[in-house]
Amino acid sequence: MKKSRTNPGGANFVPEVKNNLGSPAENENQLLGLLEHDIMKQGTSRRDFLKVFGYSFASAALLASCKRPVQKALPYIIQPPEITPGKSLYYASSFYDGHEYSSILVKTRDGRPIKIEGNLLSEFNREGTTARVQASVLSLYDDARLKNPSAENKQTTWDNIDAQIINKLKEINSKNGEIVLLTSSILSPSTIRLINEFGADFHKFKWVQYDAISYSAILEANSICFGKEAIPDYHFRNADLVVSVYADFIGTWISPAHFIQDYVSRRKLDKGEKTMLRHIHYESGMSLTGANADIRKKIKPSEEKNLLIDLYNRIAEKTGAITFPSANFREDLTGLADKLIEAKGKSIVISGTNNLDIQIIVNGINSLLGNYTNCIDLNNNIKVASGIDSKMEDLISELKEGSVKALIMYNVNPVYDYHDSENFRKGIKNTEISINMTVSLNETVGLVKYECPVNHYLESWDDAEIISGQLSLSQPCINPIFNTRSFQDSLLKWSGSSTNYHDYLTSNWEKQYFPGSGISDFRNFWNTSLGNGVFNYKVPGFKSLTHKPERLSQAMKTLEKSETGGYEIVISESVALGTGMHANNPWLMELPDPVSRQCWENVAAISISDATIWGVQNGDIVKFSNGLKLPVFVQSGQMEGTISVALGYGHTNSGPVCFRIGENLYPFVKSSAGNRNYVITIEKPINTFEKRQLALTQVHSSMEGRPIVRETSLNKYIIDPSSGNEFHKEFESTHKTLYPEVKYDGFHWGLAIDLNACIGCNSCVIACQAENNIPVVGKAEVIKRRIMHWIKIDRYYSDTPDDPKVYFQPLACQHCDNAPCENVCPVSATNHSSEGLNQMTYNRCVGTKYCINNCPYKVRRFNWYRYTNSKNFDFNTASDLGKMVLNPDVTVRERGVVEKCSFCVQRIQEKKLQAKLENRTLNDNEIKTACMQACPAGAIVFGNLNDKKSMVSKLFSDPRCYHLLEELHTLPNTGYLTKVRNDDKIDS
Amino acid sequence: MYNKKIRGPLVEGNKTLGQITKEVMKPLEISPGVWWPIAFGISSAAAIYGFYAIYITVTQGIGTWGVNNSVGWGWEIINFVWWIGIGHAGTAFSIFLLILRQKWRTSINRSAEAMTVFAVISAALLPALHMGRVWLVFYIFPYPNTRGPLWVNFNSPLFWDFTAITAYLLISASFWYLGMLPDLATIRDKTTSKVKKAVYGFFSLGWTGSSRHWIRYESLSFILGGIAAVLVVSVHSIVSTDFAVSVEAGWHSTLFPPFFVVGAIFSGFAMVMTLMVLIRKLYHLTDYITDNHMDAIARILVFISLIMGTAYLTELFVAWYSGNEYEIFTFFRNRATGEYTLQFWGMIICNALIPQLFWFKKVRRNWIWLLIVSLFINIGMWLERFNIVVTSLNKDYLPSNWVSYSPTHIDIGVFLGTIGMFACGVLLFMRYIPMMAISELKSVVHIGNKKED
Amino acid sequence: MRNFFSVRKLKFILPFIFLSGLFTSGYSNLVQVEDSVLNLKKKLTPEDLIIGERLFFGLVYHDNKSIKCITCHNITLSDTLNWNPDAIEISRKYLNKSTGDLSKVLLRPAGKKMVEVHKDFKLSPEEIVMIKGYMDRLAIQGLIRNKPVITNLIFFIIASALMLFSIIDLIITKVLKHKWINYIILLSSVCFITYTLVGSAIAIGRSQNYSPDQPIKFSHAVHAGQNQTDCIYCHSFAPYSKSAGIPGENVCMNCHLLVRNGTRSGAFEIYKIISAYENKKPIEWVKVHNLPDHVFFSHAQHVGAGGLKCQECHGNVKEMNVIIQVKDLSMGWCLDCHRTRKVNFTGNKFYSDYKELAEKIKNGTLDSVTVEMIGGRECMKCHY
Amino acid sequence: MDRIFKIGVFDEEEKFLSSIKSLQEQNFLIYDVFTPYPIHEVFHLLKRKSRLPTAAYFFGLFGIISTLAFLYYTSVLNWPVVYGGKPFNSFPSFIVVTIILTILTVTIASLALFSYRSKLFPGRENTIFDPRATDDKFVIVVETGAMDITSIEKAGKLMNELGAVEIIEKEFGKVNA
Repeated sequence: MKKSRTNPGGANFVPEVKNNLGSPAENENQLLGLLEHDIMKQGTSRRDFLKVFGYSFASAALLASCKRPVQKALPYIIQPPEITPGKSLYYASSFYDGHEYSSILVKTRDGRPIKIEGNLLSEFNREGTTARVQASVLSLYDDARLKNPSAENKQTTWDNIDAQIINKLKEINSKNGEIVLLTSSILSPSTIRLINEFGADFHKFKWVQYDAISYSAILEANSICFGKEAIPDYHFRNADLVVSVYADFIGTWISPAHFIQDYVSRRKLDKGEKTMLRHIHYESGMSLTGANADIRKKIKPSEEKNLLIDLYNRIAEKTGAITFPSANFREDLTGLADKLIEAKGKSIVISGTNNLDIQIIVNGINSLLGNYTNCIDLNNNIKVASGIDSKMEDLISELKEGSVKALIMYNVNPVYDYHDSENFRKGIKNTEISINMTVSLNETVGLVKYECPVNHYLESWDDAEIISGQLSLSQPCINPIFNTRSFQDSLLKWSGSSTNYHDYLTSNWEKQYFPGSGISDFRNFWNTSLGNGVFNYKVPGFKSLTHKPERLSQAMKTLEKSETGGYEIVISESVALGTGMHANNPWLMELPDPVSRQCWENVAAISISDATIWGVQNGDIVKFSNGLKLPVFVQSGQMEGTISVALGYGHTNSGPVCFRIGENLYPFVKSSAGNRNYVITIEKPINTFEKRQLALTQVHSSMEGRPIVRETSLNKYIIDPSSGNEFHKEFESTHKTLYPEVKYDGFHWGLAIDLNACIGCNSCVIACQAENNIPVVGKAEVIKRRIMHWIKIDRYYSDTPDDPKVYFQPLACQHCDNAPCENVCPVSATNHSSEGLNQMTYNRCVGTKYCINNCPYKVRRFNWYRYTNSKNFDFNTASDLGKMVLNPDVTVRERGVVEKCSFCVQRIQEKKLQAKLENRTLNDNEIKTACMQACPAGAIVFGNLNDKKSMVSKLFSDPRCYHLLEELHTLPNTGYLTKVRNDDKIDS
Repeated sequence: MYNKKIRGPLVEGNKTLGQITKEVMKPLEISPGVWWPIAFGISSAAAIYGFYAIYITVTQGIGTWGVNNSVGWGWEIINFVWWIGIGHAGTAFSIFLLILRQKWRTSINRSAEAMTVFAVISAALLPALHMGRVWLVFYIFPYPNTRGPLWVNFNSPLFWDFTAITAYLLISASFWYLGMLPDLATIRDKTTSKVKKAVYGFFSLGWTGSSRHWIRYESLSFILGGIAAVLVVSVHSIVSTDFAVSVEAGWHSTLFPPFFVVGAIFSGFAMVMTLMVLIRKLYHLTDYITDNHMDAIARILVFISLIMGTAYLTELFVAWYSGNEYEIFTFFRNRATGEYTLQFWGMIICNALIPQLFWFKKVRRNWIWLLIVSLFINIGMWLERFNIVVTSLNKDYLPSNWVSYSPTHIDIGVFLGTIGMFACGVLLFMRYIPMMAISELKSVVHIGNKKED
Repeated sequence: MRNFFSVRKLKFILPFIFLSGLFTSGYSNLVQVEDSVLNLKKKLTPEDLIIGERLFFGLVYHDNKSIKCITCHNITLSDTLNWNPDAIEISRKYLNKSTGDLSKVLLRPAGKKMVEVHKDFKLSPEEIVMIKGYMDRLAIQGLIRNKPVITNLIFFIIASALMLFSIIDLIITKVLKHKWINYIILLSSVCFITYTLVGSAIAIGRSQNYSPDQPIKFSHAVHAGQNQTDCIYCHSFAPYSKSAGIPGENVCMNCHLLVRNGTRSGAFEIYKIISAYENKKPIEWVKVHNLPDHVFFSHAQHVGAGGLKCQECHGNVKEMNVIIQVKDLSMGWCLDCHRTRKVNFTGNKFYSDYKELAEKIKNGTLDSVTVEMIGGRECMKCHY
Repeated sequence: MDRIFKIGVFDEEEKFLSSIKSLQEQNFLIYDVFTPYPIHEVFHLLKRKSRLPTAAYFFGLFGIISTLAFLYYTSVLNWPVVYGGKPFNSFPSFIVVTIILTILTVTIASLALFSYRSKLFPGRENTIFDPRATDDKFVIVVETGAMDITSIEKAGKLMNELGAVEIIEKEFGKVNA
């Protein structure tokens, strides 16, 4: 397994960032070369990493005198035994930003984290990660991070600020003033203990957890129905039928990386399975989950209550429970109810609506169906969100009254993402002391008295318990780049303790978890856990929870009363940005929405018929009666009368990348019945007759009848596994070649993509971007269709545009054995390797772009401008800090050269060399491309086609396998497996 | 052989040899009038704008153009093919007619060849500019090097193209210069200015008009003519392989080589006509470039226009008959009825329909009509190249890659720049080099005149 | 991380290299030295500094004519290893010290070797002040670069001029009666120009025979040759990592904790490493073997898997006092080896995946497998 | 020693041609004739022939063979590379380059040969016997080195009779031709 590391050393490294990084980047050569520069390779300690930048400028000056730059090599003073310059180290850690959790491995190179990979040992997310987790490594090197503590907006020292805070807190406490700690949801058991200890010191202390996206209705509903305030773990792997209403569990809901694993494991057919989970989805806008559903139905948000009540009644009728007669849903739900009853105990009904009554009904349905034992696990609950909306409302009113004397905030940004931010803003002013602890600049920063910037998660110690019994650890992989301190260390400091959080954490583990581990030595236990990143223990004494149906009738009644009309705006998280806390991450900003394929702003997605009625087209800006102005995007499959808008945009103070990009929808969220309601009812908007070009990465959605994504239905598949793939055989049998085919001895690399497993989450896109140093090009260039992503996920629609079936197809270089691009390069910059790779040699390329034209897949990318060190492309490769994320194994491309997917050749070479050094053959599955590794669905498999036992060979010989545009006889080394839909009719 | 009874004399006005020398040299001796500096000013302004656009391109990147991830080639390649096409006419004109011993070429071939040279220079600039890293252009030469040695890809049509254009530029320039030798000597001997005598003397390479010179000159002309004829056909065929060797629908066609060659001659002759109409009017050279000459070119144009029309129909037919859905899409849904339908039908009208006016003698003999129609053909041929380059790429195999293409002001600047450079070249040529091959005119002046009766 | 800018850039600025070479000359600002110890409260005049310089270079007569400072304390970059400290190093060391300190060491040295050499020094205080003034200037200004090597450029220009003249003469002036003289001049100058241009074009981005001065006069000849230290002892990552690694100071200290005096170098150089180690300062070695950033070279591949001897690429390091780049590290050089080098095909189990080659070896149709046969000449083996 | 030439200047082609014939019949040594345009009868009369076409043929042969050899050496022997699944020796691809390079070889070599044989290169000053020869006059130059004065006179007279507009006698120290 991966190496683990114990202590990163003291925190005495205070880099003079201003001096070292602020110097004018005179010579791009020098800077660009920096990270591959042998200064790094020969090894500086992690702590000295930034200092090295200072030295490099000396050689930059030398270069200016037209000599070959003098490269310096700085050895370690004391060679750390675990570090080998030029080799990567992996540290197990955990990602948790307050909303999303993943157990991860952090790949570090010469002391800097450069890539996030999933932790195979974790039961929760295994190797899968979402795009947001993948991108989080770039946030470490964000220049918008807070760099120093400040008091009243003036930079100060920690000692100074600590003294002031401790005094103030004492003073308030002595006056019996209320001290409130407002944090995001906390997963860490040690931190929870620490907070409780911290709070115990004060007379009046309150801890409020607040989530930007609220799950409080689920929490409360479970509290009411089962007496446990928790979000259950949904076991999709045990379900046969999933009915989801507005719950985007693949894209954003609760914990997508976790759910995707389960969900896809029941939908893959690569091991000869004959059954598939069936997924029925009700929603207004086109979410990623809806796009993947076997059957997707459009509803308005106001119809949800009817749907669920009706469904409840139908099921209750059949199962003999009490019914609550009410208005029927507009469609007959008998069929659905029958199917659900058929799958009794093996089905899941979920709703993503943050409405207590609706969640109570959903609970009712699930308990009627007996899903609670098998598919919905409330005992081992997911702890990812624990904020209760009413508590936050109470806090606001207290703040308004001025009864809160001290407000300590950690990892929250209510000024941006709380709907009542105006009152919150005013409330902060009413406090005597307000402290904000956050990693990077956000809207709340600057309003408080004390800014105590915290470490990035890659710089901190922490633990997390995502599901009861599933623990994981976070460890620092780099010393704090800036003058920051972890939240826990601050709390310890303020509570007068002299220990640091690392010691606190270990001692807590020693007390809590070590005794039950069965390991004799704590050091051993700790190192094992740290090395694995995860530690599971048995939670003793589970009681089976029984459903209490008392609140049902009240819920039904409340719901029936609510009436709505007009247009309804559905506000939801975007797959790329999530809640918006990572909006300053250029990778995520440029990540297109998987369904709309649009990036760099949020849009009002409207239905095709509404677009006709309003007389608007893509990019026309409309104005709503509440003042919201948004460009229109005509979305196939959008429910008529509804408008979908994504959250996470419209930042005003979160850094330069996201500055005033799109609109912030949080202020329009309304609180109803104690929970935040993400639906707005509104009049028809006015066309402002302004127009803006949308940054679309794909403008045509129909496959035009071409066999690009091939599909079949489950029934047909069971009869004939090659159904839907009849072309393949035909083409295989009719192909003739003038020249003999090239034989590949040894290795012949191939990549198989299971379109049935691919859910289009875009995780691979960011993984590839991180692995291969792909530049961000900005909105203007995306509009010009010059996005650089090497792998992109094409999305196609079929059937009627109003209610389409959706297809996802990851598309990267196909590595054709008869590659059309190779023939036409005049300078031999692209040719074929003896391992079947389509090689692209950047340093030979003169940029004729002929290969781009002659690639039928159009997967080659051109460096239209200089994207590195350019002030026009000031994203992450313009600054030294941002460039620290670059992978030293991959060349940064110059302006004017073509680039494309290389099948992660650097990983192939690395593993081949490793096998050679260890005098053994290469194992199957040993080499993983970045996309394969990041895929939470396991849809991508890479391997040696010459090895008939390899996974990829098996997939290539699957009857479902085909090659894209195989009629051109390009002989791609990428294979696709047909998509199988489980969409036989349910109505009758 | 030439039948003067049917076609009239080649040079009108019963000129003597001395008169020919005098009249053809006249533009070199006296200042041409106000129009010349004005035209030169406009052309150089366009050229300067072009150089600005080139400067921006080279310093900032190809990103300043309208090309994108799917449409990798844009206006610059369109213009390249267009200029190369125009550049074909001159050589084709003089060489084919030389081989066919068509004596009426003598009045026109010099200008046509000059046009060739300037057009090919304009053309050759464009693919170089189109390189992302133009400073590494030497990578395209297969020279022995210390990289292995690493050679180039001889399978690449771009390499063929590169060799063909280099060869074509060299050969057409040599051919043009060779033809110019006796005339430069004439100027050397006639001029009174010492500077001119020295300069023209230097460039006339010591030509004396001796029989030894003439015999070698004649045989060299025929050798160069003979092989350049092959070259004329092959160069544009090779340019067409840039497209035809590709897999793109609408490019991948065996029709392309002849289609391109014919198209090249079509556009080139149209450009010759445009220039000739203007030159003979501006310089009052109607005795030398007679109505008969214009008539002959017009007849050729109408003939080629018919071939072009047939080619367009053939393309459509083959696309339909192949049953290949990508081909059908490209031709019928993208070109004929799609986003670029204007360009498609513009091409058909300009190239296949408007030249049909040349069936009428009145049109053939009216210089305004000739000018208008020839300009339409030039536009039509540009549109044809637009259709080929852009509309195949913008919507090809995978609909997810479909895009639109529109040029930027830098694209337009580069195009205007090449036009400006071409015009500057032509204007300088008219000012400093005899526009017609004096010696050749002298050799044919008696044909059709009373003396031979 | 890698970039190809440098080579390109150099090409762009090549003309400027020529030009700048012409106009660079050494003119200096004068440093005002105030000396308190010897109570010579006067500002040193330019003349004094010049005298100081001459004293240092031994150009001014004084009693012991045979000994000059420059004899032992190099002022220019030297090609061979001179064990004595450089003039510039001493100057820097004494920049913030008084003249008195200098004269103390100069006239009453402590080291055995120094006593021997310095024993006959008779320098007046004024002279020492002047020398100190010169040394201070040296420390502040650094080495004044000697006149740039422009011989090639001069030849180039002369050749171009000759070529031009002979062309003009052949065509226009015709002064020379014997044309063959012109032809010979033309031919030879064209040859020379082509040779120079091609040579310098190839040399762009290459640095064969590069042998920079290092911050410490570390001799591989002493360590690897005389003391027989294994390469891997210091460059310990070579067999299993991309980079061979420059040893950490702690590795140096393994020996130099005890070895504090070199037989030839004395304590001066060894003290550098000791003081760096004690002050926790990294030593800024100058990297000698530099590859362009778009080249991936792995020591592990070559030393670890390939079993190459270090000397095959780095030359006979055991005899080098100052490390010099022996090979040109060009792509052609790499490929020449890849073409002919045999891999351990039967010995390493990794290669058993190459079934066809294995079959051929078994049949005897092949007796060995070269790197080329397993794709060693393909682009993406080194460039990605 | 200066060479003396008798130069006859004609303004009509027919007279000029008949004059050549007569001079040849009378065994006068015609040094050369100068005309403003090529006249094929002159070539016949003076028995001028060019072997350029033969040379060009061999240039072409050389071009084809060397190009093909070069292509084969570079792409098959020296560094074979797979492009799009094609064999190393993908001969059809080589044809185009071979044609073009052959043409180029022939052109450049023929031009060079022409320049060398005709002594025509930039800045070359060949002796101009009568500058009007490049304008509208036809010039016959008779070499008089081996003739006595009467013969010289006779030649002048003959040309005059046959319609020469002018008879000139010129001395040249050195004749470049």
